[in-house]
Amino acid sequence: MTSKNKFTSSLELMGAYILAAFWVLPLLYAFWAAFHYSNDAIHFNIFSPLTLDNFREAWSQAPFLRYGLNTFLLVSFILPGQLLISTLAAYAFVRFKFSGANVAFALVLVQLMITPEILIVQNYVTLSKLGLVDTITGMGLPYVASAFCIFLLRQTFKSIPKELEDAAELEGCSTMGILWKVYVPLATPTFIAFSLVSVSHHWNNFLWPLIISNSVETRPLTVGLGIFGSPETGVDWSIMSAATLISVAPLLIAFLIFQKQFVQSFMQAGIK
Amino acid sequence: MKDSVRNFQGWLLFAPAAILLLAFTHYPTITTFLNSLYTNKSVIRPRRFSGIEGYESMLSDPIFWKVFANNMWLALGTIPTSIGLAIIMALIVNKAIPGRGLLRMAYFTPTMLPMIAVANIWLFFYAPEIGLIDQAASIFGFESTNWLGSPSTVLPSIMVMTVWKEAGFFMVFYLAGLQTISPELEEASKLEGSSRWNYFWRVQYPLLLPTTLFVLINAFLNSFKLVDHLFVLTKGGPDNASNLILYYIYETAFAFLDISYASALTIFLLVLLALTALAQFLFIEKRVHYR
Amino acid sequence: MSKFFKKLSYSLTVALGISMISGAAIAKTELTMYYPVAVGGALTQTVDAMVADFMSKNPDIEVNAIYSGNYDDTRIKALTALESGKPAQLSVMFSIDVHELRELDAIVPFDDLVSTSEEKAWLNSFYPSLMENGVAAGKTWGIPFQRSTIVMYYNKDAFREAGLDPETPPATWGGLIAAAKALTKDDGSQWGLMIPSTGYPYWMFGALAMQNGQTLMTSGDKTNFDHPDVIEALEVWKSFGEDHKIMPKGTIEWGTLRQNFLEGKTAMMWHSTGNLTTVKKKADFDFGVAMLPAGKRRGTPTGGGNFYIFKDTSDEERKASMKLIKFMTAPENSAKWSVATGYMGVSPDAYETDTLKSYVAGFPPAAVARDQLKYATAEFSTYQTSRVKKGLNDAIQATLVGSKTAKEALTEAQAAAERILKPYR
Amino acid sequence: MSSIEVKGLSKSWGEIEAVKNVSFVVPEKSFTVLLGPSGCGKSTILKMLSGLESVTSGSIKIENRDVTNLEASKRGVSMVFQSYALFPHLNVKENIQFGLKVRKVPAAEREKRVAEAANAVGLSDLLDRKPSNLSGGQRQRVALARSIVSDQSVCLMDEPLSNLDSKLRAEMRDEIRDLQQRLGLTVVYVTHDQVEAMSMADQIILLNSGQIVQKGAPEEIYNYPNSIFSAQFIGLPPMNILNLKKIDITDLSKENQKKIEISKNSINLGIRPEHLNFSKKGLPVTVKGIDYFGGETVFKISHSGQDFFLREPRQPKIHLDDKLNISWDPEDMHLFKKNNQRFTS
Repeated sequence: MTSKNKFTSSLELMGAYILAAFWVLPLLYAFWAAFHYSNDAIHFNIFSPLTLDNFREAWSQAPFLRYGLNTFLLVSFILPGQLLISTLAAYAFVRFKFSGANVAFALVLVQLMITPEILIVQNYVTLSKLGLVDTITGMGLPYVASAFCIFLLRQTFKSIPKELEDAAELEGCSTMGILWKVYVPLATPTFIAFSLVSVSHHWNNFLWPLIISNSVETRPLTVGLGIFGSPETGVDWSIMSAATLISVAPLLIAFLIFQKQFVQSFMQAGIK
Repeated sequence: MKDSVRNFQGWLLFAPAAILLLAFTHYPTITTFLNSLYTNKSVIRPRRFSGIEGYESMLSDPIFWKVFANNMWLALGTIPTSIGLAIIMALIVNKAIPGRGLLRMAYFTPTMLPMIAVANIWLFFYAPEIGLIDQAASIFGFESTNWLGSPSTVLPSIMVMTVWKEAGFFMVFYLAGLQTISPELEEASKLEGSSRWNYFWRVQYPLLLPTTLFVLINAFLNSFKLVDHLFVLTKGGPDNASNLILYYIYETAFAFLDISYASALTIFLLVLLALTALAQFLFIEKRVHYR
Repeated sequence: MSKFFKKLSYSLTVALGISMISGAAIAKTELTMYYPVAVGGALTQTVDAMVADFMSKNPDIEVNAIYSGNYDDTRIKALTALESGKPAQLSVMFSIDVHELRELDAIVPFDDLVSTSEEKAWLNSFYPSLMENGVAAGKTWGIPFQRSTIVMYYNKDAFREAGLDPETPPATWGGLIAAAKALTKDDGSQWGLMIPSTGYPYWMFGALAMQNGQTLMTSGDKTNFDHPDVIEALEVWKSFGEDHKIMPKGTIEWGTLRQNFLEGKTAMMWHSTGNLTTVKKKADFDFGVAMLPAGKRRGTPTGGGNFYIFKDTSDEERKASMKLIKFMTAPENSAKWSVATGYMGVSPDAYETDTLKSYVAGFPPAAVARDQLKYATAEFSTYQTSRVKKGLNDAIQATLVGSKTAKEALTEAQAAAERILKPYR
Repeated sequence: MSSIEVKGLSKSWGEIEAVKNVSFVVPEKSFTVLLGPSGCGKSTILKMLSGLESVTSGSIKIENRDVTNLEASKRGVSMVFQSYALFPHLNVKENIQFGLKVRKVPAAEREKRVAEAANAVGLSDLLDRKPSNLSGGQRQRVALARSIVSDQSVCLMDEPLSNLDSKLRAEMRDEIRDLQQRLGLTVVYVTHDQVEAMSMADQIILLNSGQIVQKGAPEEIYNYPNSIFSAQFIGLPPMNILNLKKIDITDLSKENQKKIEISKNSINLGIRPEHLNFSKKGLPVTVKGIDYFGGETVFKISHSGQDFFLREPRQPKIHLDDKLNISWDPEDMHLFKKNNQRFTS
């Protein structure tokens, strides 16, 4: 490598790190501020004392534990539902060329564009007719049939050789047996990829949960944080930082530990 | 006989998904359209058929035009920048350089944060006088700027935040795109003495074009769905300078309780998104395909 | 179908009720109540503690108090809950929501609920200006709870530094501008005055307009946005930033303003009295609270939240709700609430309690809001309040940021309000 | 006793007839090969036997039971697939016992049978491996073991060796044949490779365009091909076919001339390369190519514009462009009529 090349490449490397620094700085600042008194945080007093008061305060001002539980319940309702329903549908599309399948698939794809976010008004009306307002079920239900998941699984199932199905059929597997014993295990990477994408999406979802949840018993973390941080209550930087960190911590920690899998999953889900 | 059994089984397997999709996508789409043709029911006035009146009043509603323009500006202001940054990030992270894992994590982390938390964090930066940006600016003797409080800066401020949030997400698609490019191409182009810059423009960039179009369309669709930050940052103000269609729909439906008008707005948004998706299917998909 | 089920569930309830009474068991009445918080501090804890106190004294009533965000959020939540089959029985909501709630036929007037002379006396025990927003069509629909006026917080240290007398805050617009000029530092490190213009701009504007001699509305169906005095008031507001340069240009955040004041970025701020306790706790300088200065006269709108009882409730629930409201607004509790938050005591009796008496004695600013009541008017409130209000808010912000003149903006807002309100006349 | 009896079997998809009126019998414990070029319908026949494909018309009997409309799993057959169809998420042992588990065979018996089957194909040490960690030959053995363990007397194999390299293929041929005889299996084996067919089959069923061309023992088909298709499909290099009109009959030996005269209608003459000899008299040819294989040498020779082959076990001193004569024994000569069918006297 010539010295000029070396120079440009180290310059580029520096650029890469500076860009990265800009990208983590906001979060790092929030992290730093959460452990300092708000006066110090605002004036950026680096050597000011550390404190856990902000977390204590935030924790006592809002039931974050309950919010976290609600988010967890929400995600654990949506994800298995999505996987189950989409698996059945994708299997139907791939191995049962039922009449009208093409039209049906087109109707599924419509949801890629018209996501439930846009139909908040009517979906609210529907759910209130069903008496599911202010329930975790109601919060999750519009998302349970996921066109994206059906689409992903259909692609995956299509790539599974017909011979494997023949072999299983010959061994006496029933239609559903083939699905559970052959298709599902072979699509595991897709299931994982979709799961990570879905969990991060619904963990972070805000607008629909805001509309549909009325009480502490159903309010997920994002909505709790939204109400907590709504500046109408008067902002205290440090307490809000603490509350923000409490809210994002579970998913963020999971991401930091399994970051490679997360990035890979988003990639895999994106390619198809 | 056997075929009809398979037919029935197929429909049976598809039924749960079909019912939910019908209930939460197709049925509400249709009722939204119907509602947009009727007036609201209230104690004083009963519901009546009003035809396209709702749409007429939409077209003469200056706030509607304002929020629509805002949405378009937001898309225009964030998508090209995000895509440019995403390509740069992907190129960086795709190479074997020291700290690659850390860099990738740094770029991607904002994607994992809920928009509402992002807004909370960035509120610190934008607050006039006491915010981080203003404090930094005051060191260099700049005057304090009310980033979120003046119509000329509020949208750009939100754009910067959005780019920060989204670039890492788009990076992932480019990473996936780059990995489908055979490394032999780079070796071949190196042998021919082409510079890296040349290699990017002549080889990588054209091969990434399908990715770019995919990202472009999805980013555009996304930009209409992302309104969470408004709840924390501006509530659409000042004077609707940062208001967006979906947030306006929310306000109209849930704060003003005007379902009829909210339905008309929703239908407008749906048509807009449908046209975009259609453009993707009919036009772009055919033009850019190398395989 | 729903009618049939209602009937069915009603008869079941009756049957169940009878069997329970015969079993000598006490049925618990369950109440769900939403309440908003629009100012700082751990208000949720204060409310929760009061509710817990109430329940320990009334074991036959179970209250589920739900904090539901700001005023708008709370109205949305309470109304949507009504439709969703999981209704609340009572709520604290914006005092100005009264017309909208009545139009939806969602609430009952308190006149229908009070029967004994003692109760009638209770209904008359509140400050009359706080009752204004709760009255419509000759009946009382809302009971004052977390009520406020706008007051002026000022930094006495900054006053001293600027050579002003910290004990005589400005009492007129002229005085205000002069003082603020002295307090504004050229390097931008300290402004003389900040009036918030997000969140509730129409509220602040209500004060300025009244000080200029005109209220924003005459009744629920008539607004006065294009009155010359109102237009002039908005021009004055704009001139603070534009001409006098005592206030930052553009809009000022409601939410971050308190922090600005506490950081010494502004020497004076107009804000809800509901912030008083938090400011008192957090300020590391000497501060004072003053009534808003006078233009042609003094003036401020009242503000804050009232108790409402929803129509879709049983007799027992209404009785229990009345009990709860009476408890929460009783002089002693009102006094405690005032001390904890800075909101006003809602009745003269509250200020006669030892709690508030000794508090005011030690901390005179606590009485400013009450003293200001004699200049106060109702908060802006019309039919379709949310929408009319949005039009007004947009007009105020458009003027402050300079995209329209005060006259243009307010004339447009008035025209829009006319269109919306016409059917209600 | 016959194990499989196929009568008038046809399969069509709309207009396309893949299999036309095919009938044959597979004797018990025999090795029958369905041979033919790709697209001849042999795999379709196998799938119809297995039940994975439905029958358009005709009937299938397995062990005297009409199974024409029976589900695949109830026909009492096992199958080895071309791609082996191993489940990539299961290890060798789990793959082998897959069917036993589905059929709810008790654990103890399952263990025993898996061990036996694994032993039979020499996989006992690899039971914990995943298919992705196996070589091609090992995967093949797993597929065989899965078939063996099912204890079905009829085993269907669909080009099971086509994914292996040539050396391994030769080994596996012997192994499969050996296994079949040891376990007394009835095997129906599909291939397009005539070498496999010749070396393994008790009976070859040669197919073309969905129809049976010829059936019989390998040597029967080799020695008495009933058509030019048969003659050329089996044997490598294939049988030489010479157009009689382009040959001066008088160059040939008297016996040959006589034989040709008897078959008035014949227009083609067939002779296998190994049956040709260089000689002093006979048909004049020019040497156009020499391929030396060590144990034998194949010459490409030409007579009046027709190229054909001659196989010699030795290495005669012959060079390119040499002009020589060739001759053959009349018994080795095959004559074909205008319709490409064999002339028989």
